[in-house]
This record gives sequence, structure tokens and C-alpha cells, in this order.
Amino acid sequence: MERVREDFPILSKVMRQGASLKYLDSGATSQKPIQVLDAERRFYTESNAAVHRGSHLLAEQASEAFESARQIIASFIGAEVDETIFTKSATEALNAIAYSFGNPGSGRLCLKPGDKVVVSEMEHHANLIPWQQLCKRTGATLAWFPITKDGRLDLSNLDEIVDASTKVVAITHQSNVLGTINPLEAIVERAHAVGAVVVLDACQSVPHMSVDVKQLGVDFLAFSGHKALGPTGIGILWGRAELLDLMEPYLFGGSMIESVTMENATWASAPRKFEAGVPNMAQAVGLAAAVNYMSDLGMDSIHKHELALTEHALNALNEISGLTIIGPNSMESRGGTISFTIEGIHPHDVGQVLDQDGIAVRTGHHCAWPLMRRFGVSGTTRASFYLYNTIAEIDALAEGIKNAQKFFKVN
Amino acid sequence: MERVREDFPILSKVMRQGASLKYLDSGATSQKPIQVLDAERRFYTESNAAVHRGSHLLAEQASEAFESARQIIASFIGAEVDETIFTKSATEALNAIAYSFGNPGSGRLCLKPGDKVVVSEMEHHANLIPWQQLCKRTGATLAWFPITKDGRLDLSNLDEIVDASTKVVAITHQSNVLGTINPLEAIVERAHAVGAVVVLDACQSVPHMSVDVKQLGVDFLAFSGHKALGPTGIGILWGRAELLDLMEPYLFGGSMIESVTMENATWASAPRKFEAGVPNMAQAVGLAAAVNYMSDLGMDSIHKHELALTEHALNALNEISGLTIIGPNSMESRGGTISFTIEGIHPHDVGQVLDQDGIAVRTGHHCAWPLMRRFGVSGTTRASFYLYNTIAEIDALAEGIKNAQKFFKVN
Amino acid sequence: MELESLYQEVILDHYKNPHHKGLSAESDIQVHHVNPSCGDEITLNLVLRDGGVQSVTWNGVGCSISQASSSIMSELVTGKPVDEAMRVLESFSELMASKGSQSGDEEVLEDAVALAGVSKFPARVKCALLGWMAFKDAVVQVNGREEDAR
Amino acid sequence: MELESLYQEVILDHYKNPHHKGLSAESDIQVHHVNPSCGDEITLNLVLRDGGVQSVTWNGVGCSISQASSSIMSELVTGKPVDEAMRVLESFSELMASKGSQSGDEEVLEDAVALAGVSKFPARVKCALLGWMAFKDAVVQVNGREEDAR
Ligand SMILES: Cc1ncc(COP(=O)(O)O)c(C=O)c1O
Ligand SMILES: Cc1ncc(COP(=O)(O)O)c(C=O)c1O
Repeated sequence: MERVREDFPILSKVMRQGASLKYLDSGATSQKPIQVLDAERRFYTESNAAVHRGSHLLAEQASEAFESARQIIASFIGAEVDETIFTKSATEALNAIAYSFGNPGSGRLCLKPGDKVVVSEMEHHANLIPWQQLCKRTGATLAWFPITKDGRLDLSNLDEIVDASTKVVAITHQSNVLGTINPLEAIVERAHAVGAVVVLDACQSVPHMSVDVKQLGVDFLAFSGHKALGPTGIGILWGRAELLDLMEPYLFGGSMIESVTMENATWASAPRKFEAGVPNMAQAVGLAAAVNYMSDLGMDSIHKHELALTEHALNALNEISGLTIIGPNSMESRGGTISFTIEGIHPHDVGQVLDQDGIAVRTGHHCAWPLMRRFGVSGTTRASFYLYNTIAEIDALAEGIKNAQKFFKVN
Repeated sequence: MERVREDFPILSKVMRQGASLKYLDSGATSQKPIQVLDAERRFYTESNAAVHRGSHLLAEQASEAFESARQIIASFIGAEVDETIFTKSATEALNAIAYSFGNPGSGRLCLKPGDKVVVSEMEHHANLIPWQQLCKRTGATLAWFPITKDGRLDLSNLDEIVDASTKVVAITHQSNVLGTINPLEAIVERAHAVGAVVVLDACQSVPHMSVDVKQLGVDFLAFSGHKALGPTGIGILWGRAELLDLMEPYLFGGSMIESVTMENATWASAPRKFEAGVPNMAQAVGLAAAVNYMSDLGMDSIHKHELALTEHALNALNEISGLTIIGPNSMESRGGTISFTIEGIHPHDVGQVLDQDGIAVRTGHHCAWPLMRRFGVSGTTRASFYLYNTIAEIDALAEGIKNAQKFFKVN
Repeated sequence: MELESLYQEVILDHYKNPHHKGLSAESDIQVHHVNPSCGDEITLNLVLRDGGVQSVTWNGVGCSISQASSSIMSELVTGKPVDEAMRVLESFSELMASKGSQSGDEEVLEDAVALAGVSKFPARVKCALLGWMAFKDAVVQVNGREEDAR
Repeated sequence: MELESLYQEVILDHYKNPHHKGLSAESDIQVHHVNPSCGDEITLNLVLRDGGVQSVTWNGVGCSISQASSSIMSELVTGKPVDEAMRVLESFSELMASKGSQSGDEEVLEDAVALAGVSKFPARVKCALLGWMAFKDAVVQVNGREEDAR
């Protein structure tokens, strides 16, 4: 992991007052290695043309580049290639599923009054509001797993919450606030026992650990490219072939059709059905390069590196008086995202002082407002780690927090 | 216009058998100048962070880059900055409007049984199927302007087609098949007289001529970045502020909210309301660079250049016996897109022979299947021009067509 | 020149004079297939008798490759036991997927080996397969019906 | 060091000892504003009397900048004619939009000039404006009601 930093030009950027950048905000978006930028540029300068539509050589090469990107990304998550759909983001992927589940054309997958959707209190807004809206459209009801005070899913009422009326369980793999890695096995087992599908928000897991859709046993999975070393403007929606088959598309236009008259249209099969229009070709190629970059390092090495950083960080932060970790305060089932509060200093002010030293953290509700209410805070400061982070950066974080306490005279 | 070719590295690519590339497929997607690729790379290597969410310096710089991109693009089409929304494509922009118009939360903009949506028989699938689906969801009916045999909108029944029940008129500015530029004035006037909104598909106009939303008097406009020298994975949705205000969003998630509980959410105002999730930041910055590139050349010079190419092409093609132009066969109200058929040779085969000489054209139905039926053809061959094309490339096209006729022994 | 290797004389002949084109009055089944990326279509009538392909007739619009390929296909499968016809189809599909690396088994594919060059042009492979996929679909549907009847 | 120019003593004082914090029992109007990007909130009670601001009281959670700014704002506008209070607000908005290029008119803005440094940090401008925008909204709503009543 030592040499990876050279692949990320931005990491040598000089920040305010000559400070070096310590980027601890990969949970929001990751930085990109030069290999990803080069892959995108190569697409534009060597094979840019609209895919799937032309018989000329450039169009052939563009299609080849785009479809091999799909293949690479599918293999990376253990999926079939035709089950792997390019969207613009994880947000779009989750909304796409919710729209399908509200369309009567999706047959038995379409929700109706009396049906239930289950989420959790730690969901990102992107895996909460689409379901609220789906319930509003269909008359289904929304229920959720509460969160324990150490930031775990409270599954004590699993069988009551996921009951026979449940059609969808939509849950995050790893919390973008707490770092908690959720125990999927019990949830998947119960959901399938009652005939519900499981939608996994894997935004915070796919970039950081080995994820295999078949092994997890889920039915749908979404993640964003930009959090996984890839370009902005791309996400992945994966779904089981037999479910994608049943589902109505939600974006309509070119390339997703089988035939069209003025009054009617029929659809191509997946993945095409869910990719209306000229797709985000360069971004797909860029994300494939990102995936190759991670595979070359090995997801297990990446995960190990991040766990080492996290353990070091927990130790360092726990030594600071007045600091409270929001989320699991141990290494058990957690990833490299740590949220905390500092007594007497608002997260915004903590972030500002850290920024002065080039330390980039996130502050606020992290698009998980209900979770903030659960913990009775208006926001937290969050540090999140990735493969390019170092122990020294974490020491700088701890030091920075102490400086903030000195500055605001709270310690 | 002579020197622009140097800015497009792909144009010097060597094709099959040593032929040089003659790229006559910009109607599908345009090539990108190096300035656009450099702007995207600069974003990634100097200011990549999630916008709008962080108080650290990188996040500030990313927000600044993203929001000034919005400003540049808004000015380019004469729009207000808060009316200018980033989508992934024109397809997404058009679908977004259609979803809003099917959501009861959008109040008087929501369609109901008895309401009418008017399109034309020359629409791209992206400006047809979303309206078919909206009608299906709401019980509204779809009507359309027919096309005359020289490829013009038949507006002889304008007042009957756009009647008092009409709520939406969705029309293309320039046909992606015929090259026809549609007369908007009469349509806009009639639509507004009956209280309907006008949605303009400007995919084929914004890249090629000066477009000012206020002057056109339309209510919504959509175009794609990738056809306008910009990156893939970005499009623009423009709408009048007072209409955007009424409209419900269609993608739900982070950054588009005002407040969120487990059961409910309220929305931020436009443009934020329509941009859920971490946006396509690098692509927005790239599209702004593309817009600057066009502005520097001047839209009028670009348009003049393309008209000269088109006139030359019409003359050259009309000399070929057995060739039929599908669409306007004169320079009146038309842009640089020419569709044609060759007696005795299927478009696929024409395209193949041309490809052999490095001439990239598009063949097939061009995502306008109903229009093909109108002209009784299964497809056409289409050549489409942009600022980097030359007279010599058009001569090569004419020569290539004659070669195809020789090869297939039809002349 | 690559063009001649793609458009061999055999192909142009079949294109100009397609065999079995024109739909039979009767059939066990009629199928309709389209190539959504270009709009080409084929309608195909199939008659099976005693486990063999008694007749394949078709109509449709398409490029030289799709027309010639449909013509060659119908020549090839007519009169063959269904099993054997399906093996020919397999062999042809494999050739089309070979990206120019195979030249095809002339014993099995006869005139269809002339289409080997198509496999170098990914965008044209679908054209060459249009008629074959329609035939396959027709066989599957007839067999399905018989299973249902049992 | 930039940090001190952002967090001037005046600000830290108002933060530790905010003025007019704690909602009045009665009010002409109560408004609630949030900063959606960070979740900070303010509830503000306004009492107008004879064309003047009789009382502004507020409660809420927020960072030092938003708390200090709300405290300073309520000090500044209380007792002023509404017109004049709105002019102070204009002047403050302008200062916040200045990206560090203005230092603010001390005659008009008094303690609020201490917030000039905030304008260099775009992400914090919203914090500084939270209370002011709530006040503005409250005034607009009361005036709107009076118009309606006419
Ligand atoms: C007229 C027209 N409308 C809509 C579209 C759809 O654009 P996109 O595929 O970029 O979403 C296109 C291009 O394919 C077009 O030419
Ligand atoms: C857990 C989780 N889900 C969903 C999202 C939404 O991802 P995006 O904004 O890339 O669509 C994020 C990131 O913001 C996330 O952390």
C-alpha cells in the first residue's frame, strides 16, 4: 500500500497555509488514481462513438470498450454480465428499483396497499426516501429496524418487523456514518423465508472489501463509482436475472427498446432495458480501470490496510477527553469510517480547525438525518479512510482535534 | 474553423487499411476537444471532493468549480442559473419532466384523464416513449403532428391537435434524422394560448446554433453534453423557475432535501431539488469547457460552417442516381444532418462499404422508428456534420457511395 | 481487400436470389423477429414432420448479410432431422462468435461458411443470426407446445 | 493565522453567551429555519410594534458562527424601525457575499463586522445567514398577513 499514493496526484496538493492534504473524506467521494483518468482519456481519444448503434469501426471499438468494462465490473462483484447495469449513481440505482416496484407492469414485484417495505434507521437518504415515496405511491407501509446505542442494527424483533406482508428489505451493507458492517445472513434468510427481496446499499462496502453478490445471497445491489476510485457520474445496479426480467424499466428512450410505434413500445432485455440513451461510456471504462486497480492490489489487502488504520484511529481518538465515538467503539464488524462528537465544539467548528491543517473530514448529518436524531445530535464529525491513507494522517487528525479543543478552550 | 481539427486528437486516428477517419456521425455523439479532457482531469487532480456537503477546502473548490460550470452553461442558453439542472443525459431530463407531470404533488402540472400530450411523428424515442408512459400512468391521451413528405411538420391542423385539453407539447428543435429545423413560434404561441407548456428537445440544436431559451419562449429544454463536445454522462434540463417550483422531483436521496424523518421528507429548491446524490461533477466541469470552446469560436460561425458543408453535401448527393434524400432537399430551415437511401443497397451495407474507407456514418432507424414507417423504409444512412468536418470529407462520402453502388452492381 | 472477404460471391448470390423467401400458406408456427438496433425484421413459417424439418419459409427486410444468411439457413435445415438442424445452428453460432478466428466446418455448414468473415464485424453478427434465431425460436415453441400437450 | 480572523473574540463571546436566546412566551409569528446541508436549526419569535422591532428571541442548535451571528443579529435589530432593520440585513448579506473583499460598515453593522472573515469561507456563509434569514422571513410573513387583512 505504500506506493499507491504516487498514483493519486491530488494527494500532493498544497492546502491552506502550506499544509499538506490529509484526505479523510473518502466516505463522501474517493480520489482517483491516474490509471482511471488515463483510461477515460484513452476512450475519448481512441474509440469515442455512440455504442450499440453503428456499424462503423469506432462504434465497434466503443461498444467493445463499454461491454468489456461491464464484464470486468460484473466479475468484480461475482455477478453475471447481463445482470450488471450502468446508472449514473447509487442514488439512481436505488430509485430505479423503487420505480419498478411501483409499476403495475412489474407484476408480482409491484407493491400494493398492505405490503411492507423494511429499511433501517441508519440508512443514507438515498436508501430511505425512494422507499418512502414508493410507499406513498402504492399504499404500502414503511417499517424499520431501530439502532442500538452502540450503533448496531437491533434485530431483536426481526421476525415481527420482517413479517409475511414484507415485500422488500432495503438495507445498507456498511453505515456511511457509524462504520457498522451489518449482519446480512439473518436478514437475508428471514426476508427470503417470507418471500421478500433484499436490496443492498453497498456504497460503503464494495470499495473497501471483497463483495460477492452470490455469496451474500441478496437480490439487488447498488454502489457508486466515485466512491470506489472511479469517475463521477457512474453507479452500478445489480439484480438477479429473473427479477430484472420481471421488472419494468423506469427511464425510456433510445437503445432500451425492442420495437416502437407512435402509441406503444416494448423493451429489450436486461441490461439494455435499464440503460436508455447514449450511456456514460467513458465513465464505465473509467470505473473498470478503477476495479482493475483494486483487484491488482487485492481487496483483502485493501481491507486489512483500512482495518489497521481504523484500529489506530480508535485508539488515538479514545485517548481524547471530551470525544465521544458515535457508532461501534471496537473493531468488531466495522469498517474505516468513524464518527464522533467533541463536547463543547460544534462539528462545523471542528472541521474548520482541522481544515486549517489540511485535514479534510466531513461534518454534519451525512445524509442520514434520522440517525442523527436517534443519537440526539445535530451532526457529527466523520473521518473515513481508504487505501491511500496513512497512520501519520490519523495522528494528524488526533493532534488537530486537540488543537481545536485548545482553540475553543473546552479542555 | 480550419485549425480546430488539431484540438481533436481522435480525428488523426488511422482506420481500417490505413484510411484516415472521416467522422460524419456527430448526430450520435460528438468528438471532444483536448480542452474538455484537460478540464475534467484538472478537476480530478486539483479539486475533487463531494460538492455542497463539506466545509473543507477541497469541497469548497469542488463546489466552486461545479457551480461556475452551471453559470457558464446557463448563460450559454440564456437561462437563469437556478433554472439549469444537471442530469446524466437528455433522455434523463425528458423523463424527469414526464415523471413530475405524473406526480399529484406537482399540482396543476399533473396530468389527468382527458388531458392531452402532443408530440410529433419525427421525435427521437427519448421524446416519445416517456410521454407514452406518462399517458399510460395518468390516463391522458397522446396526439401528434404528422410529417409531410419532404420531412416538415404538418401544422395544417395545429389548432385541432393543440386544443383546449392540451397540457404539454413536446417537440424536437431539429430532427436527428431529417435535419429539419422546426418552426417553434406558431407552436409556442398556440400552446400558450391553450395553457399548455412547451418542452423542447434541443439535442440537435444547442450544439449547432445559438439557442436562447427566453427568445424561443419555450418552458422546458433538454440537451445532452456528449453531442455538444462535452463528456458522456451529462445532460441539461432547463425549466422556468415558476414551473420548477411547482414540480415534484423524481430522484430521491442526498442533497435534494430540506429535512428528513423516517416517515417523511421535504425538498430543497431548484436546482438542488432535481440533483439527488453526489452529482456528475467532473462532467459538469467538462461540459462548461465545451461550452466555452463553442463560445470562443462563436455559435454563428459554427452554424455558418455547417450550413456550407450541408449545401455542398446536398449538391454532391443529389448528383448520385439512385440516391433519395429523406427529409428537406433544400437549405431552407435545415441543419447539417442528411438522411438518404440508395436503391438496391440496404443502409447497413452502405455503411459497411463507407467504413472500409474510414467514413463513419450511422445506419438504421436512428431511434425514430415511427418516422421510418412514415417514409416506408426500414432505415436510412445518415451523415451528420459538426464544426470539425471538411468539404473533403463530404467529397469522400459521395465517392464512397458511388463505390458501394459499383460493388453491389446497382448502377 | 476485407470487403470481398465479407461479401463473398455466394452471399451476394443468395442476396439477389434468396431461397425459401415467401411465406408458405400453412405452418406449424409463425414467428416474427426484429433486430432492435437497426429495425430489420423477419417472419418465419416452420413445418415439422416426423421429427424432421419439412419446410422453412420466410419474409422480411434486411441487409445483404441477413437476407443471405436466412436464405442459406433455410436451404441447410430443410429436410434435416430437427436434432441435426439444431447441431448445424450450434455450429453456425459458434462460427459467428469466433471473432474471425474460425473458418467454419464446410461439411456441416456448406454455403454458410461464406459468412465466416462476418464474425470479424461484431455489429454485423446480429444480422447474420437474425434468421437462425427465428428458426431456433420456432422449433423451441413447437416443441414446447408438444410438451404441454403431453 | 486565518483561524483567528475567522473566529474573532467577539464571535466566541457571543457564542458562549448568546443574547436573546430563549423563546419569548408570546410573539406575532414564529418561524423555523434549517440549514439542510448540516442540519442546524433555528426557531425565532418576532414581535413588531408601531412599525418597529419590539423583540426577537430565538433558540436552536448550530456552530459558533451561526449562534454568534443570531445573537448579534437580535441585538442589532431589536428596537429599530423595521425599515432600518431591513437595511442592516441588506448590508450584512452584502458583506457575506463579498468573498473576503469587504470589511463591513461598522456604523451600520456594529458587532456584526466581526463576521467579515466568514465571507472567505463559502461553506460557512450559510451558517452566518441562518438567523438573519429567519428574521427576514418572519418580517415578510407578518407584513404579508397585514396586507391580506387589508
Ligand atoms: C433528437 C434527440 N433527442 C434525444 C436524444 C437522446 O439523447 P441522449 O441519448 O444523449 O440522452 C438524441 C440522441 O440520441 C437525439 O438526437
Ligand atoms: C451508504 C450510502 N448510500 C448511498 C449513497 C449515495 O451515493 P451517490 O451519492 O453516489 O448516489 C452514499 C453516498 O453518498 C452512501 O454513503
